[in-house]
Amino acid sequence: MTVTEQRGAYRPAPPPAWQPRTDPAPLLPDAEPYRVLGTDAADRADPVLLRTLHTWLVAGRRYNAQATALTKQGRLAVYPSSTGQEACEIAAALVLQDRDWLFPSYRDTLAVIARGVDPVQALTLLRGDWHTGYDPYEHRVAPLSTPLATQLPHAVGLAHAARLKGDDVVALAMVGDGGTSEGDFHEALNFAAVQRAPVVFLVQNNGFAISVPLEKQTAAPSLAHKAVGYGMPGRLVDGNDAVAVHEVLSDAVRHAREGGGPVLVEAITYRLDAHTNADDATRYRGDAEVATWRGHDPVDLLERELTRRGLLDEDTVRAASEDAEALAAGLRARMHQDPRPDPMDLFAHVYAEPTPQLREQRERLRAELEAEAELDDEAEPDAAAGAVSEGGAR
Amino acid sequence: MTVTEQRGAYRPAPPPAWQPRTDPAPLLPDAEPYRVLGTDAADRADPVLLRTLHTWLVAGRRYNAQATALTKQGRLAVYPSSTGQEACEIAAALVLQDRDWLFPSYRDTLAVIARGVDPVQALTLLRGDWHTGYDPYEHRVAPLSTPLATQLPHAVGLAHAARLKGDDVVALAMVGDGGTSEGDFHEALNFAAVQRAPVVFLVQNNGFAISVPLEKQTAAPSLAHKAVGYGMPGRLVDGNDAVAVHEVLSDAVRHAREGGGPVLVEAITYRLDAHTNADDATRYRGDAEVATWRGHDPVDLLERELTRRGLLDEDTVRAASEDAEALAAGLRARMHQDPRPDPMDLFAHVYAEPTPQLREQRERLRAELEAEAELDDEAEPDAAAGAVSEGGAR
Amino acid sequence: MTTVAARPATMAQALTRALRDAMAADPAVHVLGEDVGTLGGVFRVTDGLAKEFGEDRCTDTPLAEAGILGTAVGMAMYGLRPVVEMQFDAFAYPAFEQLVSHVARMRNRTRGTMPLPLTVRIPYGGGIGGVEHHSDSSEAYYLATPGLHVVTPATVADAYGLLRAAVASDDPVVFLEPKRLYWSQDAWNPEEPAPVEPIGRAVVRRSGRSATLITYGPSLPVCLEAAEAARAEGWDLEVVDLRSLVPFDDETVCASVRRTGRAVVVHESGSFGGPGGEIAARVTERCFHHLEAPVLRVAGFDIPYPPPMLERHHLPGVDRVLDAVARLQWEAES
Amino acid sequence: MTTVAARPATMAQALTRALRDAMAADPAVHVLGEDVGTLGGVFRVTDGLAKEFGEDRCTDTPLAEAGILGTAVGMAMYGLRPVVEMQFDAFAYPAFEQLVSHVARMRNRTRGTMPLPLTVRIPYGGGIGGVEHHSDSSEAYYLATPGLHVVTPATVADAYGLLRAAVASDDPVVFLEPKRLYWSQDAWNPEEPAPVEPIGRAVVRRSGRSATLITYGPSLPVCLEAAEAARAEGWDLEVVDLRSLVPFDDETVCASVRRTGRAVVVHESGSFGGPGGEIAARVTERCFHHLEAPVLRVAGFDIPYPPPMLERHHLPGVDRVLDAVARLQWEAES
Ligand SMILES: Cc1ncc(C[n+]2csc(CCOP(=O)(O)OP(=O)(O)O)c2C)c(N)n1
Ligand SMILES: Cc1ncc(C[n+]2csc(CCOP(=O)(O)OP(=O)(O)O)c2C)c(N)n1
Ligand SMILES: [Mg+2]
Ligand SMILES: [Mg+2]
Repeated sequence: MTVTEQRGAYRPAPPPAWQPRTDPAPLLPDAEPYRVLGTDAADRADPVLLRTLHTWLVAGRRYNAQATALTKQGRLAVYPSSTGQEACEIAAALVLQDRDWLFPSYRDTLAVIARGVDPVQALTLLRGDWHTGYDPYEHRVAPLSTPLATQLPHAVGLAHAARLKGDDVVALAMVGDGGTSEGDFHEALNFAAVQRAPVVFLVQNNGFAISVPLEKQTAAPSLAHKAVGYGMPGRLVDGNDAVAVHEVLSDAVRHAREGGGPVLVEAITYRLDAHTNADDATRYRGDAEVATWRGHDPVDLLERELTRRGLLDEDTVRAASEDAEALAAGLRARMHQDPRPDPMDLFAHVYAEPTPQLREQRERLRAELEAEAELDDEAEPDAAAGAVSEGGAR
Repeated sequence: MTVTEQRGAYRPAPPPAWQPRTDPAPLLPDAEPYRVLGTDAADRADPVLLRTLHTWLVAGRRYNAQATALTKQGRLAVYPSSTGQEACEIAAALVLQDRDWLFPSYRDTLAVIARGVDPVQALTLLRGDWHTGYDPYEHRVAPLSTPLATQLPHAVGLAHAARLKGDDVVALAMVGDGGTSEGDFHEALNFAAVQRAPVVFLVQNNGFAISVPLEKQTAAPSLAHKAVGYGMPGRLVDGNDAVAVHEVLSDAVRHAREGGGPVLVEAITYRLDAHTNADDATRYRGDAEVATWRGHDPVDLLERELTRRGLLDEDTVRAASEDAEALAAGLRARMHQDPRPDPMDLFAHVYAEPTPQLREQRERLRAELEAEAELDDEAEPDAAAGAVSEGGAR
Repeated sequence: MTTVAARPATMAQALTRALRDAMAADPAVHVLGEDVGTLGGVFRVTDGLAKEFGEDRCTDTPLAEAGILGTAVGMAMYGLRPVVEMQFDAFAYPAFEQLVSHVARMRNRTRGTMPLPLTVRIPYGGGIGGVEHHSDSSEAYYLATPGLHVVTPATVADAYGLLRAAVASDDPVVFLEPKRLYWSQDAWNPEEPAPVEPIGRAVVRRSGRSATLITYGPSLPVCLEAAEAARAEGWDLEVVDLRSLVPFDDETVCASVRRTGRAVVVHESGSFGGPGGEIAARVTERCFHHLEAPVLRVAGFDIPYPPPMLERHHLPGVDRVLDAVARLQWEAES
Repeated sequence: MTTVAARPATMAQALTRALRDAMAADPAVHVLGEDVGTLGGVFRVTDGLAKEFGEDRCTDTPLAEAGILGTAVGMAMYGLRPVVEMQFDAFAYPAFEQLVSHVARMRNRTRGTMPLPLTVRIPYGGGIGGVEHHSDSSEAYYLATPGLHVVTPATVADAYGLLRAAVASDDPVVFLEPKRLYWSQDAWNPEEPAPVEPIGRAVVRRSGRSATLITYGPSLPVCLEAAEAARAEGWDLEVVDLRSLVPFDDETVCASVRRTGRAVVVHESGSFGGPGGEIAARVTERCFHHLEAPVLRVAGFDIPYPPPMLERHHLPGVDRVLDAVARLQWEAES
């Protein structure tokens, strides 16, 4: 701190409370998104990592296409595609250790799957047979969060709790550019920084919140510039450059793991598909813009690098494509089976023990279902068997 | 934007969406709070302004003492004192034009009074005879806001509306260091920046949110560093230096008025009294800290400058002190009269027209009051006259 | 939004027309919310408004509901008449503090000097296969908040009339739009829209003598269907559409119940602490000696809203309504 | 917090003791909120906890209620048992979305795999001369939210017992602390605190044969006083303290009403859409043929909470309770 020149008899003390609590400079993002592919740094990228990312990106792309197709066949209630954002989705999952936690937003089923969750379970919410389809503790993946940004404080609390217990756990929380405008984003980042909680916040800036473009969402130089206001580092990365995202997130996870506190990462990417299958993107953006971004496709970027490095022989391409097709075929087959969610489950998990009021309501539903089943039995014997199980009685 | 060196056949396009939307550098606050008093710049300060500030600061200090005394006499339900923060309170009011709007927080009755509101009306909330004691449109002062930070989006909406109507109006909104942690702070600043609404956000960083010190509230280098994350300038000022606060706020108001959009100003100050009369500050801070800040008292700082400049003769001192005593005496006298809020007013303003349900409830209360009045009349004739007025029937 | 001749119209179209007419009639009316501009809203209710009136009149905001409502409060303070769209029921919750602590109270806090003429449009309820957090019936929260008007249309004509009335009201109105009726159709002539009636009157949608079904919004069609079906059982049911939950039309409701002597309240919202309790209690207070049986309630279960594949088990349907009617102690009659 | 012998204790002290004992018994219990650490809370309920258990167990958070509750959700996900303090009723509203969309639903969303054992302590109600936004009775919002337990003590012993039960519950509990009873005293031996009863049972605080007063929290003392005063009128009133609004103890309440044949629900919360409607409706459904008169309600007016100098006109007092009792159609008796 510089000291104002002494002059005259009186000199006010500097406001005693004031000392810059942190040096802001290292917290500010670089002026340009960090990139590896197509730069000198690409030469140093680990071939094993490149191949792993490639396999996953190809699978992810195929997965997005398959899931979108399933909406047309009435097999999913809705699907928010991450086509074009696969680099972020995959990197977010791959940088974590088993013991770490992922906090996905509603668009992030691909990251959830890359973390190990069965795709059918990951899609349960969007298929509509239940809300969360997986046990969050099995792969340490929080439920997909529909209310935007609300999952961020959860990530902070979990990471904080793990640290209090002495566990070496990092939480990575995903949110969209639109989600950064919510109060919960602000409160979560602030809590994380104050508690030095080991959390990595990954903002996928895909340019839109449904129809609302980034310039109506924020006037900031970048979303990563928000970090300094919480006292955490902000990093900017090309979100379509899988190697760069992987590197920046890995660094951030290490920083958090080593006690350095939270990090905010903004990944610049683009949603190539509409918001969901129900959305009409032509209402708010032109083909030209989409075409520009197709020229910066994360799968292509990676493939070109692999090609340049001679890592993409025919076998690799075929293997990746076969893996992807197998994933899609498996998903297709299993999603074409009719799920039979048990209506009695409506009452099974509202509380540990249903209240007397819920027990009453449960019995009323049970009676209805039994009457229904009887009617069905009369109409077509056997068809309705199993519709009423004892599952709800738990 | 620098362009990565061309190398090999393939070169990814820079992420098309990416361009720094604003140059971050001018948005960042200086490393040190801006000061005038005791620096060379003080010589240039306008003597008229110095005297005006001085008169108001002395009056404000006296007002704080008087209001605190009124709590001891049971004349106020509670009083959150701004002793030590008078420079901010007064400057916030003085930098505004008549047509501008002030959005105070619950601690800011002094600013409200400096804006022209009758002190008794400004204290109505804290006296307890009604919520807001003044007509907000009379002096363009929004109601004192108890739910922290919730007034900030109101300021944004009002300023935005005025701009839409083509009116040259700036809104100045006040909030505490604690209030900056609320989601509403975040959402308000973001909306203001996106809409380039003419709003000045003044954060009085007085070191505490009740008992919680700043370092548990934020890890940021300064609160002013939050501004860059919204794309607005952040300014840091010594909040006990009335001239500096006046200058920084005046600049900010001008910036907003000229269409430059919102500004965030952090004023470093200190609450010398307890949070309210009901609080025991010794539970969370030591005498030494308070003593240090007494050495940086806003009234003293200004008086020393006036003295140095030869502007503080005995007459000026006496006049200021007499003004202050007159304010206090008037307040004391009027606050010692028992207010007689009309119970029927409980129903008068819930809706423009009371609902049938409220009309029923109102008549029930009226009957009760009439029965009460009759009883009182029997006991001591005349005493209860006027307790039931027709006011509630509106 | 060009004029069309009398023909079937959807509720969504009537709502759009109401906003358009309100904006044309009064330059103070501004629409704001997420995706309301360029996209015209996810339910297309604001379709065409930004184009016709400009982005300053119909504005895409950042994604922050408290900020949207808080900004609208400030706009109303300056004399505008904002109409806020919340994208879905559950996404109005982030704005709850602004709604309860400011919107509902500003007039009262300021002794009437600072009224807030603003409308909060909230698509609500289920039945459209929405994933979690997209199908809440949140009306219980709003009707327990003094200072708010709470209205909900059940017909195409009312959608127009009530929304015009809401926007014209000098008090804040929570305007609940039954999602699953957005595409319901009715012959409606947008050139001769229903006169704008003041908020607060219920209407008898079907006369009957046996018992009264008291309902609103998404459950009106269910009740009308139940009333048809009940004829087979020999019951002649009256159906009252509340339209406005606050203020509540005790007069119309109680007149009906006094006539019929029996009543069932039907809504999709959960039962416990839901509107039905209030309605049953106040009807009972006022009509006790006319009642042949307790006022019964048919409502959603007291559970978080179910996933799409199970929602049909949750939503009160015709059978449950008839079942409740059957429990109205008819033996007393014979 | 050293041990004390049997002597008068305040409700605030019993709450402190409950937190202390819960923290001592289970290292997973963490307290967090605004000013709960160094200061011990604005009502001093967390006094001494940070000192005894360290700041990691009793933590002063930044000033952001959604952040506090959201963080607590994450802590509970990781196996902790957080106890959140909201400083005042109205300051829980910013956390409404976290409460409704996550806290209340996490167990259900995850098919029981991710329960959230967390307690949200909310000082509520008026009668202490608080300025606006400091005296809300917000229970209607919580009891309309499936997935939450909602409890509120009215006695010193219950304050201890119910808070221990809340913290021990594997489900989220909204724990409503009647502000104006914080300093109410009772002979209570902190060395032999009441056994921790499971949540969900009402209790008859006073037996009587003429009519039942159904109440909870801040209105219990009013009802007991009214019952005393009613003796002069020849009424022998029974007083039921609900203690738990969710789950609701239909058994105890209905048994009492069936015995007495008349009932009045008394609470400070507003009437319209408040808990009284639910209670009156469900009692009527279950006890219709035992009722000599409709179940009446004595409640706060349907207005924003009044300023300190007028709150006495708003709060249901003994006279209003007696007045309602008088309206229970006693002529039918004679
Ligand atoms: C609290 C809340 N408000 C509104 C919505 C409705 N909504 C769903 S997705 C979406 C846009 C999200 O944009 P962004 O955060 O950029 O994520 P993206 O869709 O681009 O992945 C909106 C407004 C919601 N889910 N939650
Ligand atoms: C939303 C909300 N939460 C909590 C409170 C209770 N409360 C009143 S003042 C205060 C501290 C405010 O601190 P700060 O913002 O720094 O302002 P200061 O009191 O220092 O002026 C708190 C927590 C409140 N009024 N509003
Ligand atoms: Mg986006
Ligand atoms: Mg402060």
